[in-house]
Amino acid sequence: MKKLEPGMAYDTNKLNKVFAFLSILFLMIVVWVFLDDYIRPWKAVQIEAIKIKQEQLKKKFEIAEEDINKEKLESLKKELAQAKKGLNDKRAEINKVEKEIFKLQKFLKEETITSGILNSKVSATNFKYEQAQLHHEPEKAQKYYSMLTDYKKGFAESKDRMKGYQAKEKNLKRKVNDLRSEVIEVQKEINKLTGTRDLVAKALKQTEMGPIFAIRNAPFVDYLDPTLKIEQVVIESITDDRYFQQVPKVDRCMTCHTFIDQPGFEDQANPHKTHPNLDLMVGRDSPHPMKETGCTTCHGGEGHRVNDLGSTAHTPQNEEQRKEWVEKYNYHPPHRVAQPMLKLQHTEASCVKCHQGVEFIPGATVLNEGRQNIEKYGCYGCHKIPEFENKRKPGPSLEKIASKVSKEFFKNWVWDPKSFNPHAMMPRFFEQSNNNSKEHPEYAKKNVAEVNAIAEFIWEKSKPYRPFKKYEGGDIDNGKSLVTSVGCMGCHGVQGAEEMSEKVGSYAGPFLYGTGSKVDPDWLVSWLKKPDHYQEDTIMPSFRLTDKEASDIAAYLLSLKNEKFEKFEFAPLDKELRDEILVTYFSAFDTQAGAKAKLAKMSDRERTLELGYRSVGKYGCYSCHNIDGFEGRGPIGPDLTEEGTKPLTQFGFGIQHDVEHSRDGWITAHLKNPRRWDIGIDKPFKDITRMPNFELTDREAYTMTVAVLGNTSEKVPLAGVKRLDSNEKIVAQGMQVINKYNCVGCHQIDGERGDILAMYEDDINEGPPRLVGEGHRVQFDWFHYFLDNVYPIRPWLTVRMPSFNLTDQERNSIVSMFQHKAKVKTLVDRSEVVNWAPGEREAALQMWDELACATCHSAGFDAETEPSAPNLYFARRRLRPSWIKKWLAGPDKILPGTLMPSFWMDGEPASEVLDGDTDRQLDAMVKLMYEFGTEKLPTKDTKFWSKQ
Amino acid sequence: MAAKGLADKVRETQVWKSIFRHGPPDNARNRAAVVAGNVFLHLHPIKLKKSGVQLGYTWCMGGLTFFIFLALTVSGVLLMFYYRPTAEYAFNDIVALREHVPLGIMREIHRWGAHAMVITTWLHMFRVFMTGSYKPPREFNWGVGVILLVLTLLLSFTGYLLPWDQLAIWAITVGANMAKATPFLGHGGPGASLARIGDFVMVSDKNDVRFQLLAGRFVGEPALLRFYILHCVFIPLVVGTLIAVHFWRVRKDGGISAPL
Amino acid sequence: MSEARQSLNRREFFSYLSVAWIAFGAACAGLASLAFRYSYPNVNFEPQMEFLAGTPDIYEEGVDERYKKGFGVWMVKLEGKLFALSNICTHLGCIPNWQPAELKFKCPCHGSGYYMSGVNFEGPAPRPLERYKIGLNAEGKIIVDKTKVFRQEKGQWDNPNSFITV
Amino acid sequence: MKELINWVADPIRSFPIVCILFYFMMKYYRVVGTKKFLGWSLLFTIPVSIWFAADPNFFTIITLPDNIPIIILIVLVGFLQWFTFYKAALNDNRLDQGLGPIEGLPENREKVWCWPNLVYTELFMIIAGTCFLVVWAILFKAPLEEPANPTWAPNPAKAPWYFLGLQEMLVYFDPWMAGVILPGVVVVGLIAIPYIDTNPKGNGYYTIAERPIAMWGFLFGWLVLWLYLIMVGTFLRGPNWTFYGPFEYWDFHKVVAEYNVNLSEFLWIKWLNTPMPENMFVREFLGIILSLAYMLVLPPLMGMCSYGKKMIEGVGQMRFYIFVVLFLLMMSLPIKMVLRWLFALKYIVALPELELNL
Repeated sequence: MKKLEPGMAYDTNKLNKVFAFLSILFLMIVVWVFLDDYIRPWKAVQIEAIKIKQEQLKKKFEIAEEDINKEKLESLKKELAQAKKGLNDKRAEINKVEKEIFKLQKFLKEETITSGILNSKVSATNFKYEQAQLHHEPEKAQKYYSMLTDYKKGFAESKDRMKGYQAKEKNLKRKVNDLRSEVIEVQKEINKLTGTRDLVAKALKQTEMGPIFAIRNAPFVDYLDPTLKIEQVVIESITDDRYFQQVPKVDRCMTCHTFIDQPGFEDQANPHKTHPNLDLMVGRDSPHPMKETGCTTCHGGEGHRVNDLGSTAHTPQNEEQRKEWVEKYNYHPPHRVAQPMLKLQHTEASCVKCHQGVEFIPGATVLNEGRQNIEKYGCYGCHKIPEFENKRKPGPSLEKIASKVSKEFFKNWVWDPKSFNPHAMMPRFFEQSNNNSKEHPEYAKKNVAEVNAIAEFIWEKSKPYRPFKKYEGGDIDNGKSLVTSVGCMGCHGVQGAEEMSEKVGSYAGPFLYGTGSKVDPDWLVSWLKKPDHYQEDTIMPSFRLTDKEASDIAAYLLSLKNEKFEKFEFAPLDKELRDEILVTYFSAFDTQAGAKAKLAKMSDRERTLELGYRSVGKYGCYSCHNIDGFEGRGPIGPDLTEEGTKPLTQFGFGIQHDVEHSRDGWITAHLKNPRRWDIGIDKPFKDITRMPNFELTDREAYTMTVAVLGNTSEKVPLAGVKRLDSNEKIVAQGMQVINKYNCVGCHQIDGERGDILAMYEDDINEGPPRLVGEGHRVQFDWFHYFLDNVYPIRPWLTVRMPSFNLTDQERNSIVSMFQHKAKVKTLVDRSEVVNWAPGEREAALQMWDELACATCHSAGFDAETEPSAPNLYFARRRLRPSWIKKWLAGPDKILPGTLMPSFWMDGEPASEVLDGDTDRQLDAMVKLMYEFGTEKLPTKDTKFWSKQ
Repeated sequence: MAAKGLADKVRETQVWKSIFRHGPPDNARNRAAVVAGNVFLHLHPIKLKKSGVQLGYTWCMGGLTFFIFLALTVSGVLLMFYYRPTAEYAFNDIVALREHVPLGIMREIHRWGAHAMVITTWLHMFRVFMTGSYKPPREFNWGVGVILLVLTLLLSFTGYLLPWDQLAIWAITVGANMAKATPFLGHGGPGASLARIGDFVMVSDKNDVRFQLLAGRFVGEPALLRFYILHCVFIPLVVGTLIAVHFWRVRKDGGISAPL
Repeated sequence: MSEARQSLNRREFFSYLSVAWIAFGAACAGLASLAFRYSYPNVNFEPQMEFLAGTPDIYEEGVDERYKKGFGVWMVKLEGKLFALSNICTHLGCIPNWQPAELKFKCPCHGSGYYMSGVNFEGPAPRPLERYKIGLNAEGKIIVDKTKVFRQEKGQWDNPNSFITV
Repeated sequence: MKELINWVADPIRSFPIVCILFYFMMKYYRVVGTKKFLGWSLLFTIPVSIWFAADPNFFTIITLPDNIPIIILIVLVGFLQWFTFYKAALNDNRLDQGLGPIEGLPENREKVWCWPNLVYTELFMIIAGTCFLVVWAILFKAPLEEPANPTWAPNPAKAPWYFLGLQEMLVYFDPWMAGVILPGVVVVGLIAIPYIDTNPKGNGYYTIAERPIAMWGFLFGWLVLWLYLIMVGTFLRGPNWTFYGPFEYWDFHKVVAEYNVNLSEFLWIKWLNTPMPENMFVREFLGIILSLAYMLVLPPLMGMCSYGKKMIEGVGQMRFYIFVVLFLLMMSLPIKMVLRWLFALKYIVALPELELNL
């Protein structure tokens, strides 16, 4: 061991060595810090994007290069050389003029100074003058005034001189330009020829990744002006919730999704793909531009993160994609993220965040379908769902049920609706995975007791009803043809026409299946004749059936039997079990002994009714059906208003391992079999899951999941939501009525729905009229009248417009909806006399003949032919003149496939009259239509309208 | 007599003795002990030149500056309890300080104290120059003092923004625009237009010194936060450190100056 | 002698101590530079002052008002130049109207009038309207940058960034 | 009278006056530094101040809460400056007689106990300081204006008062000079003082006679270029940074006739009567030459004159040139001011292409 200097604990050399070692380690770690900070995954993505762009531009460049007319370019270049040579001859002249311009600069500058000085003097003196005036110093004011006048004069002169110099300069410059004009012109031509290529070349140059690119993006200096950088949009009007604070949304998705808003990259793989729907989303001119709407607003996820696929909360569409991502991007599912991204197929859920108060959201097909399904299955009966509040109960009223079906039918039906009617929308409560008689025989027996008690209770409460008509038999075949032709199928599916029913897919009314085994014949006839006789608030309209028609339809419906079902015998009430269940109810707030004592005080009937009452409450029958004694009770199911943001931990997955552990996974699984969560879990009878099974298809469950996922606690501020303007509000209101009465079951309204039209694929004109711009077509007072007093307009149609039981308010809503939808709200003055121009009437009549209008519109004109077009005598009362004109000018454009010929196709005149002027011809015809209406409607006896 | 007896009794307790390890400072030994044994007083010499305690000589401006610095630290820390440096809240919090927060003059003490500190610092320097006290061996300490003076101005300047009213943002805007004109480093300064290669702008409003100061192109919320941190943490730490150096050097350079 | 000293110097230069100090200094400098870099945020939340204004060929000679609402800019094509004119009156900051019949901008507040070029000629306005920075991007689209203004009275309208030649 | 004062207060007139006053004050500091002078000037100043304050416009300006510190500063500096002269005059008179400074008297050099002498002094100052601050805080509310609004600027937009000297310089210099170079020079110059000033005399006592250059230079910078400009910037600059006299109402519309012309414009248009050359360096060659001469040629010239030679002998080349350069930089401000007022000169070198205007 070396001897140390006195006073030294360590050898200095050793200290130096340790110091050197640690310093080098330190230095290396600093380098690591630099690299760690510098290498970010999104940079690689952006470099990839630049390469893609480069490739694309290279191709574009080649195309542009090819497009250039080489010969022309050569000749132009030669011309240019020629012109430049010519310029040399003029060089002396040009130089002379340019020298003059240069000399002029001195005067210009000098004058600028002079006028500047004078201008400042004018302003300053003006202020002094005004101050003197203000302080009432007339002498001073006078002095300043004269000064001001002088300065102003000088200033004006100076300005004038300036203008003179400027004009001179302009002249001289023009001279130079004239001298050079040849060169300039040729140069312009060349530029025009090569412009596109040069521009592409410039763009191409920008994608170069040369030394400057390297410097700009080098570590440390990349703060100066980097080309690789995090891109973001900040959206003030859409916020994220951060501890009760609403903070503007920040989306940085475009950092990696580089071309998301640029067309031309549709074929690229993600993340470099263009958004697939630029016209509707993201595009600069779309209704949802990226800068205003952002990305996570719709897709969800962590928009402000950029580090990798996982932290940004990307969610794969399916298992396949998940595996792909794991392989490609080392994907790990988002962890500790409140709202992961919606799966691609669920994106439409987000529409409702901003689009509220409307029944249909244009473009959101899955969501609309899901909502339609919610409407169809009446989910809103038991659950509070936004947009479905205050809807009528989805099931029929049970207040007079005793007169409609038998008690035995009722019990069997409640037990298993689908065994009676495979199309039944009433869900199944019993024989489910948590209460079937095989695995849970005791529960099933108790269920039987409950159903018995419910029936007793309902029958006890049922009010008497006496059908006003007696069924006396009818023609079954005619009945069937009536059911399929008058329009029943707009709302009902019909047994015996299953194929057609499926095509139409209507759901507003029950599928008519086995009706004969279900209802009382007298009740049925009465119901068909006058539905509101039995139930005041029914949406079933009257088809104005004759007694014969009603009887025939009833005959057909009664012929539909479900014999197997008829034979079912429902087990009788097990009183012991009934009492046992009741004791469980009573003991909730009491001891067993107390409960039993309470029970003992009740009579047998009382006990049954008590259980019935309790069971109706337990299963929530009242949520879908009107039941006496349950008015005003709240819905039985959980509130779904914020289901889309309900924390995942609050979803009970039970021991269901095959269900995906996500919000949408749970909801879909739940919709498909709500009782699955009880499987393998020991629950007492009173606690087992009660949500019934709707036996949904995958598609239905999927679309409904989308509709439910959209209901979130995220509150988009008013500035961000789609606020309906006064027009749209009225339309939305009207659409609610339209949906309530299922008008869209028959009528296609501006391209939406019209389910029944599926039956008329062969000739769409045989189906209910499509309503396009209906508010423009008809006059609104007529419309009002018509809705209250329906009469046939198209005599050739067998399908009928029924008479609805509309309130004034509803009728108003419908009429104003159409008006506001078409943005035509004016009243047509029908008192006006048709005012013919000279010769116009004759021309109109001539066209009437030439175009043979009476062939189809024969009513009132031609007794020989059956009318195959509306009666024109109604036109004056019904149609707007401006619409008639539009219609005549191009019926095909309004109703594609209409039988009405386009006589004035593409603005061509239909005749030679009125100088062959299309516009005047159309006007004349409109006037003619209006003149028809002033005459009394001819009957078969009166003379036809004459042309005098 | 009784009172004196009581005082003596207190002095004799173990508690007192544990804190003050000497008798009353009425003799040389105790006078030395009271200064040397106290962490707060031990920066002082035990004995000093008479001129050092003469107001006519020192004006006490340095001492006052330090006192105001301490007062500002205390009042500043207290203000921080009620002040949030965000665009939403800053102004409202200032209003709260004057409207309903207890001890409604806290902000006034802080603000006027800040102005007073600028004044006392200037006057301290003025006095030091007048008595030639920067001369050897105190050259280095004068330099430290000049830096402290600049930091004092910066402290005051950074604090000026925090009320987040018109006075604040426009005063800082005027001040920060000077940074814009720094040669080669500010985008409005001489030479800035030369620092570019094609599209690559090396000195622009997005990367110059003003941007660094404001964390933005204009006085906005990031600037507020940045100024808050500078004002409350960064500059005070530097100032505190330099004050320690300054005081230490006063002692080491032979105390308050006096004729040789 | 001198050789020996040189070699000694070299050895000294490569001694552990010098290596240590150099590495230590470099590491500290590196950290300091990181601290400096730290003061420049990678994203900033300031409102966007730039906007794209189509291609130059969509403009006709004269005043175009399509970007007035939304961006506060008139696009003016005049004598072969296209420029972006601020719509803020230089008097008290009202917003003038373009009057195509009179070929002038007229401020409704106090009657200041400006030529199509933006130069004031009547009313109390003290100076011409400001012009914004304008240029073409790689795709041939116009970029207007409102952070940079050009003022005529400062002779800035000749600046090549204040107009596009068309 | 008030109009006269308004007229005089314009920096064009008040700056020379202040300079002249400064000259006489320094020259006759022994007269100034007497109690009699203090008495007479108080007798004059107090009523005049009261008369000033009686004017509503002036009163409005001085009582702005943020302007109170300047008033305090002015009063303190006024007194302390006199006090300095007083002490210096006493010392200088003694020195003339061959006696040492008062501070060097044995009774003043005596060592005293820190406790209680210094500790108590400090305690008193702390108590007094606290009282002063609290009273100030109670009497004057800290200013608070409208909430910050980046879309409209108040007019005038002023920096904090201690920077108003710099802001006032902006009238004469572009921001890179007024806001960056000159303040930088001030800081560097201040730090450099002990290394330039090698005069061993005057260390630890008040004197002017023994260190005239240091005193004249420092006090000119401190009183005239720093404090005077702050006062101008605070009290005499209103909307649009236009000059307003102390008794003038700050009328938003006030316009002052001012149109400034660059040196190059004088040269080419006025004197040579030709258009301006297109090359910017040719255009500005005179200004560039003059500026370079000012900074590069003038120092050696000064070093060659007799006074300069003497100084070089005393302090050495390096110190002399650093001093001269700093001095010239300091003097560039008054020179530019005078040029502006006399010739409406805008820039000596106008290179807006490079943002380099001087």
